[in-house]
Amino acid sequence: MSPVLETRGLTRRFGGVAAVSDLSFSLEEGSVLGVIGPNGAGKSTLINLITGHVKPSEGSVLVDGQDVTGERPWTIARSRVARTFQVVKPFRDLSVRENVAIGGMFGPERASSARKAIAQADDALERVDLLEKADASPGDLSVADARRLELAKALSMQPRLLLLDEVMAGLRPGEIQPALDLIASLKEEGVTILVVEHVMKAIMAVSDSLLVMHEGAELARGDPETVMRDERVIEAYLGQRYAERARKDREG
Amino acid sequence: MLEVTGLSAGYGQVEVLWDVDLNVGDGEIVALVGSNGAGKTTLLRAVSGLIGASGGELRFDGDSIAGLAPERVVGRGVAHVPEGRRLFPGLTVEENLKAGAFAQRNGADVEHALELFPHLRDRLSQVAGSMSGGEQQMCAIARGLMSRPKLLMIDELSLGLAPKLVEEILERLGKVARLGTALLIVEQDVDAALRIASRGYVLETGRIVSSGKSAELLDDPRVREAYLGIE
Amino acid sequence: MTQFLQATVYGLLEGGLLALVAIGFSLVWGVMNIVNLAHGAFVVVGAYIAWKLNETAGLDPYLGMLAAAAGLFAAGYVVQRCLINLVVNAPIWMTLLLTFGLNLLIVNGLILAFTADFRAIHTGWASDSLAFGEVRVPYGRLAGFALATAVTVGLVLFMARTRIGLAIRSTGMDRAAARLMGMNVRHVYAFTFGLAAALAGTAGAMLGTINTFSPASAAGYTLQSFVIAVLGGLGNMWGALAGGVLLGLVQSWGGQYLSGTLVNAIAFGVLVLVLIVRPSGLIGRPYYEARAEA
Amino acid sequence: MRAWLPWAAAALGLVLLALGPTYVLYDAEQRTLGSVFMFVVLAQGWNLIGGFAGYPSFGNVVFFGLGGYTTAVLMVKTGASFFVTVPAAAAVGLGFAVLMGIPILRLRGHYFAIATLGVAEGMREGVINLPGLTGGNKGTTIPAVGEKATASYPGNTGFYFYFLILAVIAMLVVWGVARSRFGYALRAISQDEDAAAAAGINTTRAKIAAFALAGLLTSVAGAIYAYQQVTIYPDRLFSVDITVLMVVMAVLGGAGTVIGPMIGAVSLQYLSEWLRDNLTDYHTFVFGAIIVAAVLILPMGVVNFALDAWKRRRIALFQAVRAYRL
Repeated sequence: MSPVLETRGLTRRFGGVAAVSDLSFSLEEGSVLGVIGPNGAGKSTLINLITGHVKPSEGSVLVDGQDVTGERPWTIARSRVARTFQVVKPFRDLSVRENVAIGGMFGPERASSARKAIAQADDALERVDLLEKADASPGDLSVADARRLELAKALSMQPRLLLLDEVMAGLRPGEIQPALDLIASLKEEGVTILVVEHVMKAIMAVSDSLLVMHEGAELARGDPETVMRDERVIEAYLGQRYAERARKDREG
Repeated sequence: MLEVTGLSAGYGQVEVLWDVDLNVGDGEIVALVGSNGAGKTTLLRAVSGLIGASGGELRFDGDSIAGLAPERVVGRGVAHVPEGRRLFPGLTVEENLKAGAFAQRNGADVEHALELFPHLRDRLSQVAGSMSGGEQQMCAIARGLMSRPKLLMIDELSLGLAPKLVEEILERLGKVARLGTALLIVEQDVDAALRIASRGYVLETGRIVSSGKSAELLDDPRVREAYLGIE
Repeated sequence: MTQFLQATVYGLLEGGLLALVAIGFSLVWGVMNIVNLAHGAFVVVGAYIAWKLNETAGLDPYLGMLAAAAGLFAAGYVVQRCLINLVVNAPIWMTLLLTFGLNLLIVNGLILAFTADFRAIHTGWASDSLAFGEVRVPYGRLAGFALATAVTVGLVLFMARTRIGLAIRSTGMDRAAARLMGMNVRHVYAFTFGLAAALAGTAGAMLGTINTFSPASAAGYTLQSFVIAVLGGLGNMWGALAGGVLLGLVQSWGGQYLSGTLVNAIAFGVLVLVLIVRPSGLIGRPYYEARAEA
Repeated sequence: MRAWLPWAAAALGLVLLALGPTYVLYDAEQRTLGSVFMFVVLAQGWNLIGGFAGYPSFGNVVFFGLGGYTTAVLMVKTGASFFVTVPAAAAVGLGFAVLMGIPILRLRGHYFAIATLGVAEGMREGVINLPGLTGGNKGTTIPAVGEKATASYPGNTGFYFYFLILAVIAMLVVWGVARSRFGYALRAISQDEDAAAAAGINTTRAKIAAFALAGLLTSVAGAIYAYQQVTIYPDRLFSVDITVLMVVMAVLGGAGTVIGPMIGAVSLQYLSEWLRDNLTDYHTFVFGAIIVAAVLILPMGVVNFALDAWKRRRIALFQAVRAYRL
């Protein structure tokens, strides 16, 4: 069986600068890939390249073995590739429920009418624990709830491949656990997930493998424990101090 | 010098900060830490006047600065290096520095900033937008110092910078403080921030949940668990 | 051949003036992201001020031009400070409607004050001309071109060398950062708008000595400003000069070889084409594109 | 509120409007009301692209002019009956919107606004410069009466009903759009195009469809207007002022709502008539002042203002000034 997601030599240049350069990796069904790296390393651009929001300068993207390079975002979205945005993008003038219903209206299993989609939106809201605020306006949501809405919108697309761009940013430690549980349960259902995250603890907890990006390129990839011990990763991203502390803590 | 008491602030209908107390003394380095979206940036924006406070008191050198426009706050001696550096991308480094001295009516003293950041000397005529992230951050801090502030607030110091570079900038900032400018540093790398700061505050969903001497905070299990990623 | 040369000379000279018309429009758009639909009205107001001072006090239009510039600077400053600043962050249709409303007020105010008749400012010498063989170069147009070029150079120097110039450029690139530097953005915006109005008024007074004008001329100047600002790139002063000359030449050549007003259709065609193919203008923008609004 | 109440009110209103010409309305009043209906159509056309999709077209008059000239040219050159020319005008409006929309709807913000303005102005110049077909600046006259006329001229009452029917159609179209998936797609696009695409919305197609629908409604209005005027001129049929009126009416009534543009069209058209009658010399001047004041005081439109007052129990005048001032 072909992997759910595969990139081959994926490259994107803005002006002269390569935001993503020569990335090749693949993701098997039901696995979780954590992507980390300093800000500006190209993590969000990678997601944009996969979803078609940004066109690659070189290389290709395959979903379920099918080449989707250059396809428009809605086509890719309808083949059950859903995403969240790092900067949350709610539809401000629609209610929380209507926001989620949009996915039901235009996603892979499109409801026959707007009304039906709105009626079905509550499932996704319930999953992210946002049902209470279904009638609120997105502008009145807290940071954490706005992240939940972003997640619910992605879930309403009934994804096979889910691309999460910093969905835990701004959450309190206590709020991170439910998000991790959700990712785990999605994984159990066979959803393949790519997680971009800064919260190291979170990413270590859910990822089957880790991709470290630096200046657009792959710095290291593999199982999380090995990657975290990689000298280059420590040098470029984690910093010596973090590594030392982590080591000391492990030993003591 | 800076006294924040019971500050509440937010954007439109959404409150982001509740009842925040925070002080910075003369020549002191204070770290403000917390996760993304906790309200650190909002706190700095409220102090520098970019957003209005909905409650509480802001005092600087004993005078209230609540409700002052940002262009006046900087005149009082509070400089703010905003998140993402926010250099003027089409201006040269020298012009950026001169813009930083705008509040200083008696002209710009570029030399003073260049002494602290000698790298910039070779870059003076380069367009700021074309520099690397590290150079931009140095330029942004240098620009902040151009108004000869008594307090310099730096938001997300290490954003997008390699750890090595962060070390270097932190070292420079130690020198800045020794020369008499107090620093309020917002930083996600809690470890790094608390290492150069004498005191720290932990902000969590808009409230100060912990504060004290840096060493104490570093040993606080809650801080360690939540922000250092170490259990 | 002579015809072509004559058309080229006229187009070049006219283009300089068009650049002066558009440069303020481009500056306001670039720095504040406001498309000022009343810009053409400012041009016409400048022409009326010079005309009125000439008619009633016998003032030379080149002195009247200074009065027009001063008056429009003050008016522009007040309009921005008391009106446009109030909705400067609003969705664009709001500022477009606001400036369109202003345009109606000014144009119809002029009609009420001076009727809709065409006017011209008469000078002793503006219509005399230098002759190079068969090709004529009228003094009035030559002076206009020289002045337009001088003003452009002066404006570039002003923006590069002065404190307020630095503030205008900084504000145009990042408003919040500019405030943190101690720049009073409300004042900077008002000053920029006043400057643009003064330049428009100068151009208007100058044009009044060359062409006839009426309150209805305003729309044409606004549209030409669009074309030039887009051609030259927003807020790009040299770009405005180049765009103005280019439009002047195209219109002049077109007028020579095409029937009627088809040349206008060409100008709009070029406008739309440039917008679609290269929205940053033929010359490009000086970093206003990435403006941070917060 | 009971669901049938608005429908009952609308039906009652329609019956009154249908009976009006027979029993109550003078000729001049029918004429005025006819132009009110016409502006309801134009404002709703703009509402689809500018209000729902959030693309502030400043060139919608191009469809109005094209529709009018299609009807006029066909009637003059081929002697076609008016009713034959209406579908032709509709097709031209729709087709041109698609052709123009494909490149131009990729532009955003000011660039879109100005490109549409440029297209409209360019089209006017084009029409002026094809005198063989359009009569150029001197205009063209439809054989409405006399030997060449194909049917008896409908007169004030006739045009009253033409415009009324078209206005009802426009209202129904917008009502249908507002509650359909298509309407949600447009609203999503107006708020965040990237997020809309990520939710599976074919943004290109939705925008072009909205523009085409606007073009269709507007061009039919132009066709009826041309027949009513008999002699038409490019400067009138492609006037920027008509575009601005559409925008002002839609916006001040409530862009992106169903009844807002109707309220805007009715009130502003009547206001404009009143100003013309009572302040003959000053009416455009005052109209300018009203636009300026309205942008500052009621920028979100009457309908949104009322909804806000109802839901949040507050009177939010000068909302824009509060939200958007420097």
